[in-house]
Amino acid sequence: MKHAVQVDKRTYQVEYEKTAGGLRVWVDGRSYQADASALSGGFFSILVNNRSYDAFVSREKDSFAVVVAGKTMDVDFYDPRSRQPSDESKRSAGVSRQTICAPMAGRIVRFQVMSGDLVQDGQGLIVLEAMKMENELKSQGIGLVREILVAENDVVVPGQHLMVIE
Amino acid sequence: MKHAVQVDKRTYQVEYEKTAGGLRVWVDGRSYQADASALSGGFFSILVNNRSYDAFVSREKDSFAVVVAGKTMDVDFYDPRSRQPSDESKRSAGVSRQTICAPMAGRIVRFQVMSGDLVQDGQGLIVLEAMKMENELKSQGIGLVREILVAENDVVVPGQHLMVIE
Amino acid sequence: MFNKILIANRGEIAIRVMRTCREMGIATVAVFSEADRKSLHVRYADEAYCIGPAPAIESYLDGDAILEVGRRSGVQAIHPGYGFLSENRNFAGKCRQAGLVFIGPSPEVIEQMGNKTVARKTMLANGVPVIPGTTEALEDLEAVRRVCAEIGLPVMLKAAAGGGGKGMRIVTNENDLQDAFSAVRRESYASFADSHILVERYFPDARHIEVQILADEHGNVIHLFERECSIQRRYQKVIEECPSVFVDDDLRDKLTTAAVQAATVVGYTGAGTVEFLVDEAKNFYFLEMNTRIQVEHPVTELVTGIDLVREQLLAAAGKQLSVAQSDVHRNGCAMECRIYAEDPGNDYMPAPGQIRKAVFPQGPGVRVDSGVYEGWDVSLHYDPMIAKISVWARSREEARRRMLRALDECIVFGVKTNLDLHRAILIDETFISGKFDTRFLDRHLAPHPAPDILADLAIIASVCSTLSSSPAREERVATEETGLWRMASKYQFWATRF
Amino acid sequence: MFNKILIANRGEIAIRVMRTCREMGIATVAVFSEADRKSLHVRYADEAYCIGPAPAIESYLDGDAILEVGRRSGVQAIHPGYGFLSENRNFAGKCRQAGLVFIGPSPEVIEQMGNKTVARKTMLANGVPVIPGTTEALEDLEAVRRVCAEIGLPVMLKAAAGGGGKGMRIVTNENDLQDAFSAVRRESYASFADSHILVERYFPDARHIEVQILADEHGNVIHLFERECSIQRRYQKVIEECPSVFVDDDLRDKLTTAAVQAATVVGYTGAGTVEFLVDEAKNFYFLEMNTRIQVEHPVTELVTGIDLVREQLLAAAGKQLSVAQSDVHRNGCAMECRIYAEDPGNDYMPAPGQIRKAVFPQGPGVRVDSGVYEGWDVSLHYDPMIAKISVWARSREEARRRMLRALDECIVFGVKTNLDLHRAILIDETFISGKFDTRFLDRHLAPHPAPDILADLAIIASVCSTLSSSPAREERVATEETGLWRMASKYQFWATRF
Repeated sequence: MKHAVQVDKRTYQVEYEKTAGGLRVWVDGRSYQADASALSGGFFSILVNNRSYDAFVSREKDSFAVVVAGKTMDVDFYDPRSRQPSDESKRSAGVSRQTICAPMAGRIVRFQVMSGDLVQDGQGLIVLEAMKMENELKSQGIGLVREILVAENDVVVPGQHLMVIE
Repeated sequence: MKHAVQVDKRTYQVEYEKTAGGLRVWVDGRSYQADASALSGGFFSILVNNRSYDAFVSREKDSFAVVVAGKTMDVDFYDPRSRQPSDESKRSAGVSRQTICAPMAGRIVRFQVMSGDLVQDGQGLIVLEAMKMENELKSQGIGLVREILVAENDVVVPGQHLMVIE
Repeated sequence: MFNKILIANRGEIAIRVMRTCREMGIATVAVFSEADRKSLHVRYADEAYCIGPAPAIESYLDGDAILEVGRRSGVQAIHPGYGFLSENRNFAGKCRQAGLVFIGPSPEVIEQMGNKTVARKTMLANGVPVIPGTTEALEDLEAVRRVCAEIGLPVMLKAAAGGGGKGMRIVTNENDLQDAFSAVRRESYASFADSHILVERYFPDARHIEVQILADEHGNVIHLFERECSIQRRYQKVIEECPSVFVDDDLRDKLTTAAVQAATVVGYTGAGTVEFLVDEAKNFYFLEMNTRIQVEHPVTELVTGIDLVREQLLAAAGKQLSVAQSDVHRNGCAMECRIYAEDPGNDYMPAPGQIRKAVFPQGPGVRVDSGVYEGWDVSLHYDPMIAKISVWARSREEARRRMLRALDECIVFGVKTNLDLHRAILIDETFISGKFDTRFLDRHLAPHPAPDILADLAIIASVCSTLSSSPAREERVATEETGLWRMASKYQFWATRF
Repeated sequence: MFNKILIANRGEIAIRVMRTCREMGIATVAVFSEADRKSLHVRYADEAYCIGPAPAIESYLDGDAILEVGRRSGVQAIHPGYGFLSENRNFAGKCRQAGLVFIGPSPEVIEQMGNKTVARKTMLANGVPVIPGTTEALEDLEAVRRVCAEIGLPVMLKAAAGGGGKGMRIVTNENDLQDAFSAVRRESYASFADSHILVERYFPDARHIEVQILADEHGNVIHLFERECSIQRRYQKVIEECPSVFVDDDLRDKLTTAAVQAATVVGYTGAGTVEFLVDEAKNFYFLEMNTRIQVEHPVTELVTGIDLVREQLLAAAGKQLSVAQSDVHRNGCAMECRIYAEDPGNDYMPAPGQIRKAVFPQGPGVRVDSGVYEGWDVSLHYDPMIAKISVWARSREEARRRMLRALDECIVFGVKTNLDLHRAILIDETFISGKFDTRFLDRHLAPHPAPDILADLAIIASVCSTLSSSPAREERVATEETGLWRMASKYQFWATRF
């Protein structure tokens, strides 16, 4: 059976079959002989055409996170019936709304924007002091500052919502 | 509550209580302040009167195997009702019967005793070749060779019974 | 020699000190904050005592709590490591009052050298060139403004009590002065409980080169050559080398002579480092003296074979150094990479989390100093250093390639790290040529695009995992852009063979 | 230089060779038996090919299968490591026929030096003293009996093709001759597919001292000083040192001169080791030449700073050695401990099993060469080596204490190890004095009784585990008398301070 597989937003046609030596895999027609050996905790030693790789694989249904050669990749197997990535919620269209969260515990030193400001992609929003360093949290898109959820000198915990941009 | 605890065949009187700083333990009246922190997989960091130790603990009911300071010790908590070590089968009186097992896979090179021989403690019984070396299996007590369960040149697997001595 | 000492620090440097103690038969006492109960320095020590809550100000900076443990545990001396109380004159003084040896110079010398303004004056008085700037610590913006007008922009604002890259700002534009002034004061107060500021001329093309000093109470003052520390991010060193490829014999002679003189005039004892800025024309300026062991001391140990902590202990115990200047030789080249749990792609933001897998490099010429272990949580509260990886080889180029090999063997999984940044630096042409300055990391490092085969590999790995008897972790975990470096080399290294 | 080579070996030595290859930009091809699919050398290599079932005779000793992989993968050379085919003249010859470089001396030299009888004759002809004994390999018992009568007991029976401690028996009593003869023949055949036997005078009080040689095709033959290898069990080295505390400058001069002469007369190329017996009066006898890299080469690398594998590769590629004799200096002292999965309490019986926890030492002066990882199974089929732990320090005593510190940091859990044996050796007065011979380990090492507090600690740990939020492993596992050495030091080290 052919599978449509999405890796980092590109789609590949994948076929595979078990062989005596392990597994034969075709990716967009490129043929690979693979032999995987499970180590522990999601780690694998994989020989692909006799080239040796370590890989880490974690899985949720048909959605995989794979680390190989120092890179993390998302691998999604389409459900053959719906022809859609199986993990739809994750892939819902880019929201225009941006919630700035605290990446670590720290103290809010000051705000670089005010409610109602228009912010540019990459613009500094909040200065957070953590581990004795001041860290600037930046916008990852364009938008208006809709809400500021904390105050200067507040101590915040990791993941805490700090600001909403729309 | 007092507990009778056996460690490597000696019995100790043990009491303990939780305290603010962790645990207070009395062993035969010797008092210890202990603070244990679980690491992973049965490993603990333990501070005993502020001295720092790593320990590995595995448990089956009231019977513990503890590795600390490079030594493995069996720790058995008596059942307070029966006043007997809880793991009785393990502690049954020393059998006079001795079964010689293969400690590793290998090939039987030759026998150094015959059926009916009287063997001394430490006497060589069987020469087993494994990993290219000849290894002598020795008696761990006095007895008569009752049964030889393999033949020369047999390939044996780890744990296979080779000889019975009574 | 001491029988028992307290190490008033945490992480890799606490363990580094304990290693030498074990080799010398000295018992060790660790102190730890509530957040550090499971930390390796607690497990490594002979004894360990909790000294307070997680924030450093309530634990590792609480000199009284530490001294109380020192008394209770019966130690004879306290080793402060680096950071925390290592350059705190008051703490050194309190140790003395408590009858404990502070393993470092006297409180008077810490005052004289640790305080940057006093150090500058001392150097000036002894003919050692210093950077143009204030000789007095300043507290108000107007004074800072005046100095800037005098020496001209760009300037560097620095915490007078600072160190470790904290409390520093470059000002190239007058409009930025006020913000920078406020930020440095805040950071300085948070880190050092002091908000005095220094203003110095900023040299954009300069190198940061420092000289290691050892001195004892018997008048012996020696140097252990220089360290090249120009590869920095946010004023914090990232890669250090010994020797510096930029330093010729003539400059080395001048730098080490100035450093020995600096240490001699103040009556220095123990290990210390004299930091210099060196400009393109090989003019050098005294920057500051660090009156403690440095993070990057392993490169000096690898090249000279001298255990700096051992010499610190000898000096603190009133003994002679075990080596004279004539015994100190340079042998080969060493490099150190500081591996942090941080995100170089996001302004080096610390990346705390649990270390799910940690495999460190081994083999010829590799030294690892680490304070972490698998399953341990990199805390929010302290510097997120995972390990220092150091290598030695006969030449700089062999050391560089050995470091690449060592980084490839390093697997850190569960937190983001700067391993990739180190790889990118080590294969950068400018780094290889040795012609870099302190702004090296401000420039753009050439990206190394992932080879096309990676997506195919990820697909194959996914398929394999579904067919394996031991399947993948059955729960998608938030993997980070890190780990499994062993395999990265196979592409990146070939790409840069020359 | 080669672009790609095959490493015809497994375990730590395969990885050791690959490390240097990576640093030199040479791609690596691993071969593995079916039992070794998960082994670290497979994961470390760039490419890996299965060559057969677990028994070495069907895989790592199958030269044809290995050469087939060599052809298929397009390598230019084959590094044999130690053991297996490393001293196999036929394999070296087949490589040549296949147009591949065998990284080692020529088949002719292997024949001349690898074959002990030819080597003896060559040495005798060149005035190098040899041990009294047969100059011909023997196959029948009667011939052996005659030689024994001639040179007198005790004698050593050795596999003529032997090495690595296999196929050796001391005979002190004529009645034991027949059994020893049969055993050596069997072991020799199993290991080397050859059942010829040598008989040599046995020197009970002698030391085993060897000299490291490097030679290239351009006529350069140099030595890298000696290694002290007298600490042996079952004729296998356990701890090695460089330099030997027993060797003075005069003896060193004689040994190294004889070794260089031995290598020169046969036209040796690559790395090799000339082994000598040295008696109490400092008379020395040529024992054999190992025409390959040795297990214990790291101590020489630590003291000289020279990467022996790199020099092997240079020599095999027809290049000059990177160093001349005048570049080779001794710097400090190094020691290596071989950590095995074995049971010293039961005649060093191999102890295979799964490594459930493996933490190796770090920090100053420590080098680890290991071929294992957590979760990996130590196989029944091969030497159960876990790691080589090597240390460097300025003096032997500092190295000894550093090694104790390193062993304390070493946690191996799941299999029995000889870590405790190493500790016992390192704190033994005779070892410390340096006045030991090859029978050192036959004598009784003083036992170090466990301190009384251990039982109390075990009870406390049990109680703690029941009250912990993360309880003990809830299934009693067969723990071994091993692991958690970090803590052992706290008693054993103090007990032996002096």
